[in-house]
Amino acid sequence: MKPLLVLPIILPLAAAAGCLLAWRSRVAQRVIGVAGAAALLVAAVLLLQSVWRDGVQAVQIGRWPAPFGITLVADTFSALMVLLAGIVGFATSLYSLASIDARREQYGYHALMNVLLMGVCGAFLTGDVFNLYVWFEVMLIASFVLMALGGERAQMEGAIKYVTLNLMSSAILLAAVGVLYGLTGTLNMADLSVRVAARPAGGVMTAVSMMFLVAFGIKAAVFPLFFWLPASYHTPPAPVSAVFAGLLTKVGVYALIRMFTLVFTHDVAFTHGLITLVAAFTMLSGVLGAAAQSEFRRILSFHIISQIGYMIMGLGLFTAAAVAGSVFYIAHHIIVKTNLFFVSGVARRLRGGYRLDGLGGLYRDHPWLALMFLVPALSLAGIPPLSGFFAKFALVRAGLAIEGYGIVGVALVVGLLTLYSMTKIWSEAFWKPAPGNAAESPAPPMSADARLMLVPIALLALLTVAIGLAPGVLLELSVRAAEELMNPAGYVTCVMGEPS
Amino acid sequence: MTSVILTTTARLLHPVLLITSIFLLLRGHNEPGGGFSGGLVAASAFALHAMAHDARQARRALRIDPHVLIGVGLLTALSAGVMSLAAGAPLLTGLWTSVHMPGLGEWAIGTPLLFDVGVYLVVVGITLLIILCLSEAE
Amino acid sequence: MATWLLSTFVLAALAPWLHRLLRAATPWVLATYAAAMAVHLATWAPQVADGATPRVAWTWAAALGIEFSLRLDGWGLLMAIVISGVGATILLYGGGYLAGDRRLGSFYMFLLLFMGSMLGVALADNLLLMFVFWELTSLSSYLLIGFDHERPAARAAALQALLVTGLGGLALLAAVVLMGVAGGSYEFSSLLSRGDAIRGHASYPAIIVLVLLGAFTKSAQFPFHFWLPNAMQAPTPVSAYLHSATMVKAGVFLLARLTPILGGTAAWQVPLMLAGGATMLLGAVMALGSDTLKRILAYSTVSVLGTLTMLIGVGTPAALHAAVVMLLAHALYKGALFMIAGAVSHATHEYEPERLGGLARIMPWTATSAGLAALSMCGLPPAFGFIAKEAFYESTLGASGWSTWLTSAAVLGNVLLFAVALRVGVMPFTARATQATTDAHEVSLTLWLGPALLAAIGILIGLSPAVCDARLVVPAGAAIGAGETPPRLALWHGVGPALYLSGLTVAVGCAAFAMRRAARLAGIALRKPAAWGPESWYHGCVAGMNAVATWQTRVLQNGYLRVYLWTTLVTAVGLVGYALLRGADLTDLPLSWDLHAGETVVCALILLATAAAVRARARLAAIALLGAVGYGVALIFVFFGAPDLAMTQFLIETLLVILFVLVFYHLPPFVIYSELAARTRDAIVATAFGGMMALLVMAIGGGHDGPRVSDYFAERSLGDAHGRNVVNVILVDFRAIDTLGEITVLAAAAAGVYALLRLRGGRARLPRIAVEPRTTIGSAKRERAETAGT
Amino acid sequence: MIPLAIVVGGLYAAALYLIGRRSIVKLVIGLALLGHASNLLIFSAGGVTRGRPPLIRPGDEALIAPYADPLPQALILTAIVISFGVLAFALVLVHRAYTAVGSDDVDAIRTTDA
Repeated sequence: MKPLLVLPIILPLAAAAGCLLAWRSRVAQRVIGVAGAAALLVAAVLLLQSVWRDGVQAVQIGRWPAPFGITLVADTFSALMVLLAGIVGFATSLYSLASIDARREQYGYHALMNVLLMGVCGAFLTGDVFNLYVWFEVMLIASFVLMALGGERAQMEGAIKYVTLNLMSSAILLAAVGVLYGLTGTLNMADLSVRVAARPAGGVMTAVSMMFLVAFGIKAAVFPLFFWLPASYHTPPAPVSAVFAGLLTKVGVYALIRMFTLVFTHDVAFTHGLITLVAAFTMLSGVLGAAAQSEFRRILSFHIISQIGYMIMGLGLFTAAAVAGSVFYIAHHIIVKTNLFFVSGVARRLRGGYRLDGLGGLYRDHPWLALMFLVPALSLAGIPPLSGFFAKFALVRAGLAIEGYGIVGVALVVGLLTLYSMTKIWSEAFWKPAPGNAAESPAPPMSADARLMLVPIALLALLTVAIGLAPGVLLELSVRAAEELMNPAGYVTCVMGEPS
Repeated sequence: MTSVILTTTARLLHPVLLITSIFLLLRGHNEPGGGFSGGLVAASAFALHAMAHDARQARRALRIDPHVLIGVGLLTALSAGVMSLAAGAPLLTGLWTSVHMPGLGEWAIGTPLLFDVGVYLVVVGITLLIILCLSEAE
Repeated sequence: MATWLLSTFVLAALAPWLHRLLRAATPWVLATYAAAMAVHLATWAPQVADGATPRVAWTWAAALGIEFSLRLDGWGLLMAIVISGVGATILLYGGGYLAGDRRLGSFYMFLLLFMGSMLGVALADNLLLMFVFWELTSLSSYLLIGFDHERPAARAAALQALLVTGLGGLALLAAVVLMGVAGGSYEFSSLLSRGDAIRGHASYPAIIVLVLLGAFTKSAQFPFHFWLPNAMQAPTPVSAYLHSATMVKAGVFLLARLTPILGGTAAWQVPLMLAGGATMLLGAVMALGSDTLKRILAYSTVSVLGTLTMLIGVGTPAALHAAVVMLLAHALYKGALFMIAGAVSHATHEYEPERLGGLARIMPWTATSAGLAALSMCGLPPAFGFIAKEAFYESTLGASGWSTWLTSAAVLGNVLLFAVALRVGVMPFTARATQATTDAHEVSLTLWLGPALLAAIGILIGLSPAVCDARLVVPAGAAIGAGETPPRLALWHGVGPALYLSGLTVAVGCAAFAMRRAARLAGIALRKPAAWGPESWYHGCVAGMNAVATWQTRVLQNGYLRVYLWTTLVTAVGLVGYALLRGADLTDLPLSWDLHAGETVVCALILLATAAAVRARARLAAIALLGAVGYGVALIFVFFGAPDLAMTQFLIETLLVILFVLVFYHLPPFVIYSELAARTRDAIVATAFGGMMALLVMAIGGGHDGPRVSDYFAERSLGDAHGRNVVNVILVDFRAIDTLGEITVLAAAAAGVYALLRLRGGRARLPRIAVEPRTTIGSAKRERAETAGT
Repeated sequence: MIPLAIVVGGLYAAALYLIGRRSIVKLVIGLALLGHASNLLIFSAGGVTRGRPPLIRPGDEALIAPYADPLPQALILTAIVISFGVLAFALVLVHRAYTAVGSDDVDAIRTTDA
């Protein structure tokens, strides 16, 4: 089913265009927004199913054969990522219905959300480096606008840093693509894979790979390029930061994994060794940053960085088991992190802020919310048998198998520190009595809006538990994704056709 | 700002610019030009109008809301691509047909041209949206 | 056994509803459930005693080697019976203890969650599965210690326990994986036969360190013991169950379980004996120096856990056998004593033994149970504790090499515990009545039945040890390497060194009790050095980590965009530059100055305009110069055969200049904020980056010589795509999807501009503020910005 | 070609220097220059050919070598347009940030960091 490959791009685009056409009607935009996200989710499920059944699939856009036209490729990794985008997109669209204010909806919130999803899916599916740049830009501009939409001061401040540093990343990426074309005469990733491998491994190619590493590293928020993330992710409304936290940085990680398994494997000792080192620092500095925070979303933001470290740790170790661990980690993290930001939004709705000293008493007043926080939070900290445990364990196991004791040690200690900051939120926001609140006064019931916000939260929490109780499905997917990534021959053949 | 000279120039230039823009759009496939430059020229026609009169007048002259123009443009480009899906070919595959134009001979008409029209519309829409908003924000 | 295990978790999930449904009957129902489990497990005993090890397994996370496999051996069976049996009494007791509390439903939930997890630890065959349950016990312990979550002390204690045991958990995880690597399997039953391979493996020392870290933190061994007394913030039923009878035994349980695989070497035995012995003595001394009933009991638990560790370290069949006996005896009497302490405090609202007295008359049932349990703790016949102590002495006496030291330590520890037992188990009931006890009354049935049962069983087994000897204790010992034929348990062992030592213990113990004031003072005196003890290390670690975190965040995430920018650039220059210099031969660059006059002029003009734009003082001048640069670039496009590019560049540049003018009209004039030094530094970094990019362009040297994909476009553009302008054909046909993305970018950008200009949230509430120090007003402003949100 | 390389390097250096200034107005000018730098980099990295635009002449069926490589040109066109959109947004963002913060000093924009 080849059209399945393009659906994740054209469905959100159609939805966005529809929202623009109906831009005067808020209700129509809400309907189109949710419908678009739902359609994307369905398409993503079908795509993954089809890739699982038939293996890597490629479609030559415009029927121009690779490497001349642009090829969209879905292997298990990208299909899985598209599915995750679909899940996050759908959950967020539901959540937004209850939590986004009318003014933002009026000014294009739903259209932009769909543009964002389009860019993300495009980046996951494309098999062409310049096209990858284009999708990054689509995703970025949508995120810029969503970040700034609403015009509050904090948003403006966050957006300035977010925009500037991400534009740096885009500029470096664009330059890298240009140089790569100059060096190889092609843009198709599969073709690049062949041509780079055929070249004598020279310093220039490694330099280009470093440019990609920096460009994607900024987008993925690795050490020491992550500054824009903690400066901005806590400023927009909850659903926006949830989608950013869940999806956006993972696109950078995806691109890193794709490029450094498919194209840049000519100098593994240097490049992947460097990535491992970066991973260690990223994990540590992220989690330490979180420990220093005392605001719900800031803690979560710094944790994204820390967990990006885990994701690229698998890439750095560069074995099939390790990459499988990375893939599993990404999938787990997207679901869990999105959910935690959702919960933070509910906490804000109930208590009026994100600062931990102003929160409290949520466990007593809203035990269900507490449970739904506890599931993703403990999963994030790697407590078994939730999804995060398997993610962390897969990486630890892969690391110890090749005697990467240093990085595994860091990963384990960071796990403990993650637990520390999750319990900090739990202790302050949920256990601690609400400040200034008479202990005996009964809690006001949740508003209908807040209860609607709990629906996507519950869905994602259930998913987290399900992955934990039956990790086999996702594990098999990750293992297969890793096998495909580590042996790109199948990918190349699928894109380029059988070598004549 | 509204001087008589500017108003007159704008009135005279308006149709010229619009025709030029369509010319650029159509010839783009064979000569320098295309939807993007054509769109910019068309937008400049209305921008000039806005400078000569004011933004509200320019909006009136445009008749269509820029938002809608963008939406229509996106959908046009998209449908140019999706048509080939219906024909069983991959997305954005060019479908061509030959049309006999009196005086011009055989003309190849295809979905890539429609796609370029979509680009044209989007460019007109966004340029105007930005310029009109900015000049209204005074 | 899988059914019992899973049903416990299901029951945990349903507990709140069950509580709402059944009300006061809930504890009885739950206790019956747990008791039924204990009885059912006991019916397996004959089979297991015959050497059967029933095993069930399902695949779970096969790719990671995690199987859901359970296996019942003697050691696991003993533990499981203790868990479910003591659990039954605790569920009953807990229902009474917290009767009327609105959180009772979640209390049952957490307690059952713990019970299931602990059963999992006891029954899991797959070591990773065991780890899963191990972590769940830590988690449920966290939730239970913090049960009174509105008190800061409870929250702090919960966190401390979680972090300390969590640290051990990490180590254990690594240990398990390393064992799997060394032994080729994660199944305990498979590893049993591969002990030699693991002991001979290069990572054996690492495995030992990690396993010990895991077990010592869990079982509160020195220097990780401090969390356990603090955990007494938990409600008493929790202390009785988790922090004395079961969870803290998990570490010891694991050590014993792994002894057949890892044991038998000095590397294994010496640290166990040392840490165990130190913990035993330290716990006993601290118990004497403590004030409240629960803290005293907690330290005495620490002491016994030390004893168990030491015995496992000794590792002789007799010692392992003694450990089994001791574990069982301790679970019975200590669980009872904790519950009794809770009942006493419940009745009198008094927590210190010195302030209690005369309760024997007022609380006869409780007093009787206390007496029986104390008898066992004192190690006096006919209680089971006596048999345990005798076995203990015999094993230390029989240990080769260290015998004298071990025995002396054992006697000292037991003497102190003897005094402790009198202090908590006897004194409050027999001493003179006090103010606090006058209004006291006997507690309800639910509160005294559990401890009475446990204490009575302790006496029963003492009187007739055969009820559990051959069926439970021997198989348990056999499973951990104590051999199949240990000495039979008996109350009367005949006169021998062990009996003499017992006598000595009683005599000195009585004396110690008589001098308890002095002993207490000694204990209190020890608190001062304890201030620099391991607990202060914990606080130091947490504080240090927080300090490092704050420092790091202040340095890295300092809020200055330009610092972020320069860090990013320096990273880029460093990595790319290093790679470039490392591998490329830069002496052989394909350089050419081949340039026409007009081109040279344009290049020079671009550079000049750029430099002027950088130095421009006026905004309009800067914009004009920016436009000039753009036009210059367009000219280069013209020179080098790119008319489409040039046209677009001209149009865009014009449009941009208009936009800049429109916007800059509202912006303030340029101000030079930076110092000269900062400008110099920035110029250096920027130039370095620019130089690197220039170098890169030169290194590529005019691009790829081989086939390019554009050759295809050159050939096919007209024939297949009906266009002569190849660039345009690429844009709308060959690479049309790029263009689709591009116009989407435009649409989103326009929507953004529109929204930014029209939607101005929070502006009215935020007056124009000049630059201000963020430390003072920053947080207030954050607050405001926050409340202005959605 | 060395002169083009120098122009590219100079543009990057100037752009980054401006982006790093504390005046928010200079920042956005720097972003505009950055776009030029990238475009010129792609242009020169792809290899340059004088005066042979990739237009198929009437009568020809294909481009006849030597011709300027059309692909980098198409890429640059896309990049120009994208950076135009992004820049327009950034421009207005800077304007709004200035009114919201009340200062054009980038160093004053640091309340959202830790």
